[in-house]
Amino acid sequence: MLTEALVLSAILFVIGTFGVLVRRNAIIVFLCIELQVNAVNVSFVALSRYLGIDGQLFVFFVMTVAAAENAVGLAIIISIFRHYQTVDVDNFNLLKW
Amino acid sequence: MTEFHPLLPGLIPLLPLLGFLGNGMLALVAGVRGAAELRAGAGAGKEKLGELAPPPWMRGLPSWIGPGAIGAAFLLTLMNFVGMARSGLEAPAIVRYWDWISTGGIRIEAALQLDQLSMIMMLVITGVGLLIHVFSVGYMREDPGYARYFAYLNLFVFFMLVLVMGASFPLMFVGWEGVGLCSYLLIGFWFEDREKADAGKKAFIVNRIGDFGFLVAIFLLFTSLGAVDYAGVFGAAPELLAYGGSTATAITLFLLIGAAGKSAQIPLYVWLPDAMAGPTPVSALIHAATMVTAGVYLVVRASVLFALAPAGSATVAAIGAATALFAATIALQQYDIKKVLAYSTVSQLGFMFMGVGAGAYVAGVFHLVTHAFFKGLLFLGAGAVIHSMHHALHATHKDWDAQDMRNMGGLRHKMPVTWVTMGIATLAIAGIWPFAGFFSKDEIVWYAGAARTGGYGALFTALWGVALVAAVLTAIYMTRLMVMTFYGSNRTGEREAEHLHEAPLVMTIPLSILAVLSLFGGWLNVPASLQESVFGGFGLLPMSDWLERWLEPVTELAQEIHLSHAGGYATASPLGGGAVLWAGIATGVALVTVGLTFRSVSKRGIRPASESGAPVGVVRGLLYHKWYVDELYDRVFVRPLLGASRIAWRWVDQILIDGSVNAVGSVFKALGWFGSLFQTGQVTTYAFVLTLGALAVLGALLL
Amino acid sequence: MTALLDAVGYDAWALHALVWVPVLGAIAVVLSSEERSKNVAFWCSAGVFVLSLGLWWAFDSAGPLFQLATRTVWIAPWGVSYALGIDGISLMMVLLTTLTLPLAILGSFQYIRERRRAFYALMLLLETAIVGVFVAMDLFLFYVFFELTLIPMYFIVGVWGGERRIYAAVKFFLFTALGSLLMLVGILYLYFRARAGGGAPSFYILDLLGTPLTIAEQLWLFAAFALAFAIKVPIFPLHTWLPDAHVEAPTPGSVVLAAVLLKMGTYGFLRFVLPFFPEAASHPTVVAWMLALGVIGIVYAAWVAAVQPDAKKLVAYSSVAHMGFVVIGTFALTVNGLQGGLMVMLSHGLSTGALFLLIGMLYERRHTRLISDFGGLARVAPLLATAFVVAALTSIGVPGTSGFIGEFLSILGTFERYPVTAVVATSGVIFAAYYMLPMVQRIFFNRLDRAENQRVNDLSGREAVILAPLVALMIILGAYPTPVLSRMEPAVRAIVEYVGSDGEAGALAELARGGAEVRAAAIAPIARARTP
Amino acid sequence: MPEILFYVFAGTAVGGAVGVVLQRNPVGSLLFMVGTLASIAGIFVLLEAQFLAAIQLMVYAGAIMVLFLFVIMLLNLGHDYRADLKRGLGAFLAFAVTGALGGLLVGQLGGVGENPLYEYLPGPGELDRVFAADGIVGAIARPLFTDYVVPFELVGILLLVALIGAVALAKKGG
Amino acid sequence: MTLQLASSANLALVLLPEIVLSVAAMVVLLASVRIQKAEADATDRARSLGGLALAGLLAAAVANGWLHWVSPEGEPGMITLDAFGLFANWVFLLGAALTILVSFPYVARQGLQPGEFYALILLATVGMMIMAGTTNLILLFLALETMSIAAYVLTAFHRGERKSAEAGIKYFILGAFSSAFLLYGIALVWGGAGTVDLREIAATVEAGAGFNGLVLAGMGLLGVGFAFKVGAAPFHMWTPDVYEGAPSPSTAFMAAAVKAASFAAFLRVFTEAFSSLYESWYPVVWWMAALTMVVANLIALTQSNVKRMLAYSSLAHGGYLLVGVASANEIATASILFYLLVYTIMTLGAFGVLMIVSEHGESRFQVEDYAGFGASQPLLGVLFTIFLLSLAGFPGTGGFMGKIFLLQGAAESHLWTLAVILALTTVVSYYYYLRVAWYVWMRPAPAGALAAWAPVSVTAVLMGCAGVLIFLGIFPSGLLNGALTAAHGLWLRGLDAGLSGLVR
Repeated sequence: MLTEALVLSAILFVIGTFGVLVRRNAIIVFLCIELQVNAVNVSFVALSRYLGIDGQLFVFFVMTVAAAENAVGLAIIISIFRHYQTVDVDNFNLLKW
Repeated sequence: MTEFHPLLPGLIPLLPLLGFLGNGMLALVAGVRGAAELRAGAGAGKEKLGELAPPPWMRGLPSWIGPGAIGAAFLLTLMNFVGMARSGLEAPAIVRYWDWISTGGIRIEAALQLDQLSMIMMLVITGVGLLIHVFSVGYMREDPGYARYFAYLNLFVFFMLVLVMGASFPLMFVGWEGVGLCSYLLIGFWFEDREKADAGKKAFIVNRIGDFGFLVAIFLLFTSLGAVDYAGVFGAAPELLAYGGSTATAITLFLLIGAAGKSAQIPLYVWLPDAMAGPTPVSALIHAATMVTAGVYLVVRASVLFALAPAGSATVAAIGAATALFAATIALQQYDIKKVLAYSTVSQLGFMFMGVGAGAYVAGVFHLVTHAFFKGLLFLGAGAVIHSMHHALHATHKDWDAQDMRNMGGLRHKMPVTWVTMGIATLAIAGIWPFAGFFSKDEIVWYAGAARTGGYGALFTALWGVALVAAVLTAIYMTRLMVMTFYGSNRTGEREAEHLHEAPLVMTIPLSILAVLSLFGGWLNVPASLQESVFGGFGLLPMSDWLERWLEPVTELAQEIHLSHAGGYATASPLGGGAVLWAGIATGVALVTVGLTFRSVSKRGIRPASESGAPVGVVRGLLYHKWYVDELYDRVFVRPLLGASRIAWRWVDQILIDGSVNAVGSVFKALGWFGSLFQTGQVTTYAFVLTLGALAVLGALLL
Repeated sequence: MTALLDAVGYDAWALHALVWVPVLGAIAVVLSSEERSKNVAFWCSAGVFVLSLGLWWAFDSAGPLFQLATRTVWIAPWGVSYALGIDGISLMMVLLTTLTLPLAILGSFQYIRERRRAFYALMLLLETAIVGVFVAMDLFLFYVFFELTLIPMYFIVGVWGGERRIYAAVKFFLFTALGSLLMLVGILYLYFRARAGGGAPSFYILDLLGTPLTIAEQLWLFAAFALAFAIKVPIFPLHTWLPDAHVEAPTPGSVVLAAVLLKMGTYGFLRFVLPFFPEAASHPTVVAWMLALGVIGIVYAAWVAAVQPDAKKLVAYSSVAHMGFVVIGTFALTVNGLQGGLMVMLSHGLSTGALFLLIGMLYERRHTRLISDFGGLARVAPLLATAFVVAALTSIGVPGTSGFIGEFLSILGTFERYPVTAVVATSGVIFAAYYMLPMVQRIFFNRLDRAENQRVNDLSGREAVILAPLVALMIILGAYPTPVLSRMEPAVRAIVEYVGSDGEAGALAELARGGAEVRAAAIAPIARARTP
Repeated sequence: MPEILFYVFAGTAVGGAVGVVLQRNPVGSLLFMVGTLASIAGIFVLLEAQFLAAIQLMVYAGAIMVLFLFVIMLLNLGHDYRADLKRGLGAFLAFAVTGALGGLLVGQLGGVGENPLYEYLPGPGELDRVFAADGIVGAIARPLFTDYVVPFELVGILLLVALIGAVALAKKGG
Repeated sequence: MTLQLASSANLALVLLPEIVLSVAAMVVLLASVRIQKAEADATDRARSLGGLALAGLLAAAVANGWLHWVSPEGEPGMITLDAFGLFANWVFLLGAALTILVSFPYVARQGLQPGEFYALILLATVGMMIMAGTTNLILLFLALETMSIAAYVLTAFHRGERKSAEAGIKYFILGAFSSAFLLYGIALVWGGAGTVDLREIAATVEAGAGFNGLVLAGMGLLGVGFAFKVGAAPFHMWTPDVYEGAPSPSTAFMAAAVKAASFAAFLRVFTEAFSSLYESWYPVVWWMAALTMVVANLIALTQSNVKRMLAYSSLAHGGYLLVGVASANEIATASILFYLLVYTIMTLGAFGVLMIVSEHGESRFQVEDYAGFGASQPLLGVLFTIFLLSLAGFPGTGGFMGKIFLLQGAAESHLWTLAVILALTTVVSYYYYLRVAWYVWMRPAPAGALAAWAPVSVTAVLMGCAGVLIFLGIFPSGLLNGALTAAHGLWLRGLDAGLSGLVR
């Protein structure tokens, strides 16, 4: 099941990546990043069956990081919404060139 | 015969140099004073231009320092001359002072060489120079730049002495360029006049073209012979240089370029007529008596080299002949008295070149010396005339040209001394027995016809013909000059004529001395054959072949080379007849020419310049416009050079080089701008590029 | 004199003092008042000049090649040492520098009216950097000084310059920096190759000499070094920064730029390019290119100079032409050629420095540099005119002036090996007259027909003091250059022999003769520092 | 059986993921995400990570997604954004690039099974042994406080940072 | 003193600087609450809290210094104690301290929350120090996230500024995105090598025991993550926007310390774990370095906003440092360390002046705003010029020595083309640095220009920075030796792992 899980993980990761590239809503973009992280988690868990319990610990840490990122990320999104009244990332182009 | 010990030879050039320094200081003081007054005047609204009259002491000091330094140098030269004459010097006496340029590769000493040739030159330079200095005291008396004038003139004599006394080619080159520089300064002496300043500049630049050749010749000498001093060069040349070889020919041809530049030979003669813009005594000293003969001196000095290069010698002669004829034709149609003399000088220098080119080095030097006498005299006389004319015109504020002969006429009554002395000089230059020019010119013409150097016999025969024609032309234009100036009725104007006067004593005395020299100067080198013939005045002429014998130590080697390779000279002219016969023919023809010209010019109704237009007729027009050579040069050299310079600046430098440099900058900025376009500010773009980068990285690693 | 120098232990401290006293001077200038700063700067630089005079006697042309040499560890981990020393070439360059700086500073008293302290501090820092360049015996140290000259010059041009000063300053800076940064890579390459050949890491010149390099490497390194120096010289077609920089720079800036800074390029060729890459430097193709560029520079720059409406620009282009003589003299690889090139450098420093000073003086009087705005000035300013004419004549190489010695020798040296090139180069004497005389005429001769020109003042006492030594030296060096030539000769000869032998060991020993004991003494601490 | 379940979960996970990306309504995306997370939790169970599966469901699918939802509601973004999903060239390029990336990764990961590394490693049996010794939670907890104490502490710092950050950014005023 | 690393008590000693800083951060937070209550003036608040933070940094510095005297023994755990880490710590501590020192007026004027601001800086520093000191990829990830999240917050910290928020979200989205790649990389490396310990990875890879495909893919993804963090092209695009939008002190901190930490981690991972794969990864880094130098310098040419120009400049310096990474030898490593320290000082110096010109706000960033600055503030003008010259890598400054050192590293690995690119792009960079200098000195100030306000403390700090730069430009030996020793430590461990053959 290892290969299958890793392939699944890759597919999920790629889908997440694709989502980041095609979505405009910052929250959904962020959600897609979460998808990527979860895809990696699948890899960790799958590998941990062969390489030891460490993988599960990694997933544990990753989840924490994800949670922390979420907190800050959503705070930033709220903060920017205050300025722009939108979360469409294509509108955030005051800074360029 | 005692050994020759040069007597303070260093002092001979040093004295004029000191004179230059003294007069230079005075000139600067005068200049500063004048400038202060000028500024004060400008402030007060008086826009008066020109240097202001200096105080008396500022006139008195230069009058003594200038001629005094030259006089002392002349005396010293005379003493050395006496010493040398009494010693029977064979090898040159070389006095070394210091290492001038001394590197590992070359060693050039600051050394003076006294030998028979330099002695003759020194005598001419200091002697004629002294006379002209004295003359200048009168001539330049009223000029505000009096001290400056004498400073330049002294400096010129210094450099001229270095030129002839230097013991090596580089040292000669110092004098060579130095006299060019002084010539530049003196031609442009009245620098406020744009044309005069231009003339000085032209002289300098054309001279520099010649100097270019001289320099290359020095380099060639150094690389082929390993030496640049006379002793070394002439010692090594016969052994190291093949007779008629390409090296020898190249050296001589490059030397010729130098000589042609300085001695105003085709094609570099154009500066000399313009050089008449300078004060007339300057023309007499520099552009007649001394500097312009430096080319002849150079050829004689390098006679060994020229003897080794028959082609070079033949070229010298050919150019000389061409110049002699060409300049003489132009002189026929000039109205400016100094212009006539200038072209005459060019022509006479052509004669000298013809002589030295034909291997008759002594004849060349001989003509050089006599020419210094009579041409110096002619110029000084012209100066006296101009001086007088100028005063006359100035007195009535008439804006006529003081140098145009059409404005003169009948001056013999007003200026008898000038008339007589100039008459003597005219006869001398026309080649009429027993005046100085007869002997020297005749010798040259004879040798031109007799030379057969290195298979160039036919060429020399042709040159001989040219020389004869040029000699006839000489008589014509000189007679024309005399007639237009001194004969007929005065055309200056009635009121003006009253102000015409003879020159003061300080000017007429030098004229007289030079007249005497023009009369008897020919005795220096009366050929033995002539001495014994009817021309010898029944044995009255002294000093048979004196110059020939005097210069023998210098020219001996060249003559040997010449004789051993080319054989002797022909004893008969190309048309048959010996030297004496042709001397007779020449003087006869000259006399007849003078007479005919006198009559024809006298009859011609001459109108003042303002009333006469340009000469009519193709030939006259062509001659009047000097064959349009200046215009030709302007079209062929000057304008293209300026055009090329402008193209180099505007197109190559500003557009091509600078443009490409700036373009590089712009391209970089444009690239940066282009790059910044990707920086859209869109997060998705960034993420996309990031992903693309990740793909590229993975692709590079995994594929 | 020698006894006096010995008594004060001159040899031991002279070079250090020459390099660092100006820095102290700069500090003093910054601390002084705006008014007095110029005097402080002048006296400091004059003091340095007096100090440097001792070198003339301290240097023994019969002694070892490099003299007064000292060497201490500077950056131990890289084997960089603070090594100073002079040979005859450096000696002359140092003297030229120390002479030029006080004169340039003195010449700036009128011109510089704002931010004087900064200006004079920069001038003194510039002096340090330039002297440093000429006495550095360590490649790294040299590079540092070489680059350091840029900063003061950048600000001198950019802050106190003319209208297009910023453009000129930036162009100057970028152009020269481009070359020197590539040279830096070359320096490091050389350093690594020398180290790869065994031995402690070192940038010491004598250590780097004789580094075995393939011909390809030599050519590449030659290109890297030559580009840097060629830009500095500048060699056609890399000269385009020079007219702009010269014209826009304030007078003292132009003077230093022309008189000394350009020499750093030619000095670099002599000191580094030729000895380090002898095979490349004598490679026929390289020589052909360098000679061709030198000759093109001589003729081309003369032509361009001739049509300049701006007097300063004209003189600037004339510098390019002069440097062409140095280039051909250098790459002819003959003793005469090198000596001539060096003499041209010295003479150019004197004459062009004087010309820039004079044009600056004219500018102060008339606030224009357009030749056509002048005319007849010889009437109102005879002393100025005299000085100008002498400088101009030196510049065009009239015999009797130092200019002639240089041009004569450099062309002669070239002629010995490359006659055709030399003949073309000789035409430069014609073109020199072609551009210089018309300018002289149009400024000083012709009619004094403008009211504003009639009010022009002649030289003041201060200006006369500035010009007098320059004019005197032009004449003295023209009449008696031998003391200078003989001091430079051992160095020149060593270079010629070394390069001529393609870097043969015997010649190397000769070249390194002076440094041997210095090296032995200094290498121990470096080696110690290297091994932990 | 586990294989079938795996494929089922994998299918729902991928389907959910696709839904997340393609669903234009944010709330819809979020719900798809919850589905995906749940499927992943299922896969965790199949891969012997029961504890993580639980956490995944509770913390991730539960708490974090609620946080997202909360923010979406707070910002009143719960309606359909037509333009949210990019189309056209950009989307195509994104698809191509991510597709290629996926292809590369899948190509590498597909060969994992034959890797000798995994032959000498303990394999699935190892986890069973650990679980037997410490229990499912203990197996994770023990190393967490021994070998991984530094990361664990650092996570504390991390959370503190996040806390400070979130407060500093999201609080009103200032 | 000898430390047994096996003992957990000793582990706390090894982590002493980090612990001290964490505690300091919490103290700052608590103090901020008290001070807020006391309703002190904004400047005083910023000063006192910043002072506290500085005290914490000082204490951490003492601890770090003390660690230099300690020699570890036994098998280290996830945290290693080596000269490399300690040297890097100095850079971070210095970066943080300088950031705080130049930020007082800004924080006070812009009404930022000083307690949170300084605490975040300290905590980010903790993350950095662990990044540089860890040999475990997971811990590395956590530390990196700690630092990054703090950085996201610091970027978006200026709540009143639209740009700050925008920069925050850009940074956050892209940062998280790249973290996902990094994390995936860790997973794959772990999958391929069976371990996340750098030395064990190295040993496995060297032995050929792992699964190379996975390791390679993982390494690539790790590389992407690090490249993003260090701002290597083409992963750099966030940098200018974020640096421009972030509050200036945050920008300075990110440009200096965050970048330094990323490089330290990058270096450690790629030299310790992947040296034997050098042949595989060096072309990638080579191209990233070349691309970064070229792109960053070229785009910087067109910038008229000085802050944004400094962002591109920072990218360009990243490119130079990547040359060191690509060289991957002891000298190159030492040069990176040296350069990072110098770079931190000069960047912070430049930002310090920038903040003064922009009046401690987010305005007056245009290069035109610098016209006449030298005339009105000669001292600051000189200091700014020194910073610019150092950034440009001019002799006499530390920047020059750093660049030379980098070039030496490149030379050691025969990366001559890269060295030439470095030299040429440096010339390009001269233009934009000089442009600022010419506005400062050569353009008159426009009428009505405000006099910049420079607190004495900031001026003193900047003077110190400039002094250090000049000192390092003249006497770099001490620091060079330190850097060499530090690099030697890192490489020695590589040698221990049996990788001697790869140290070329």
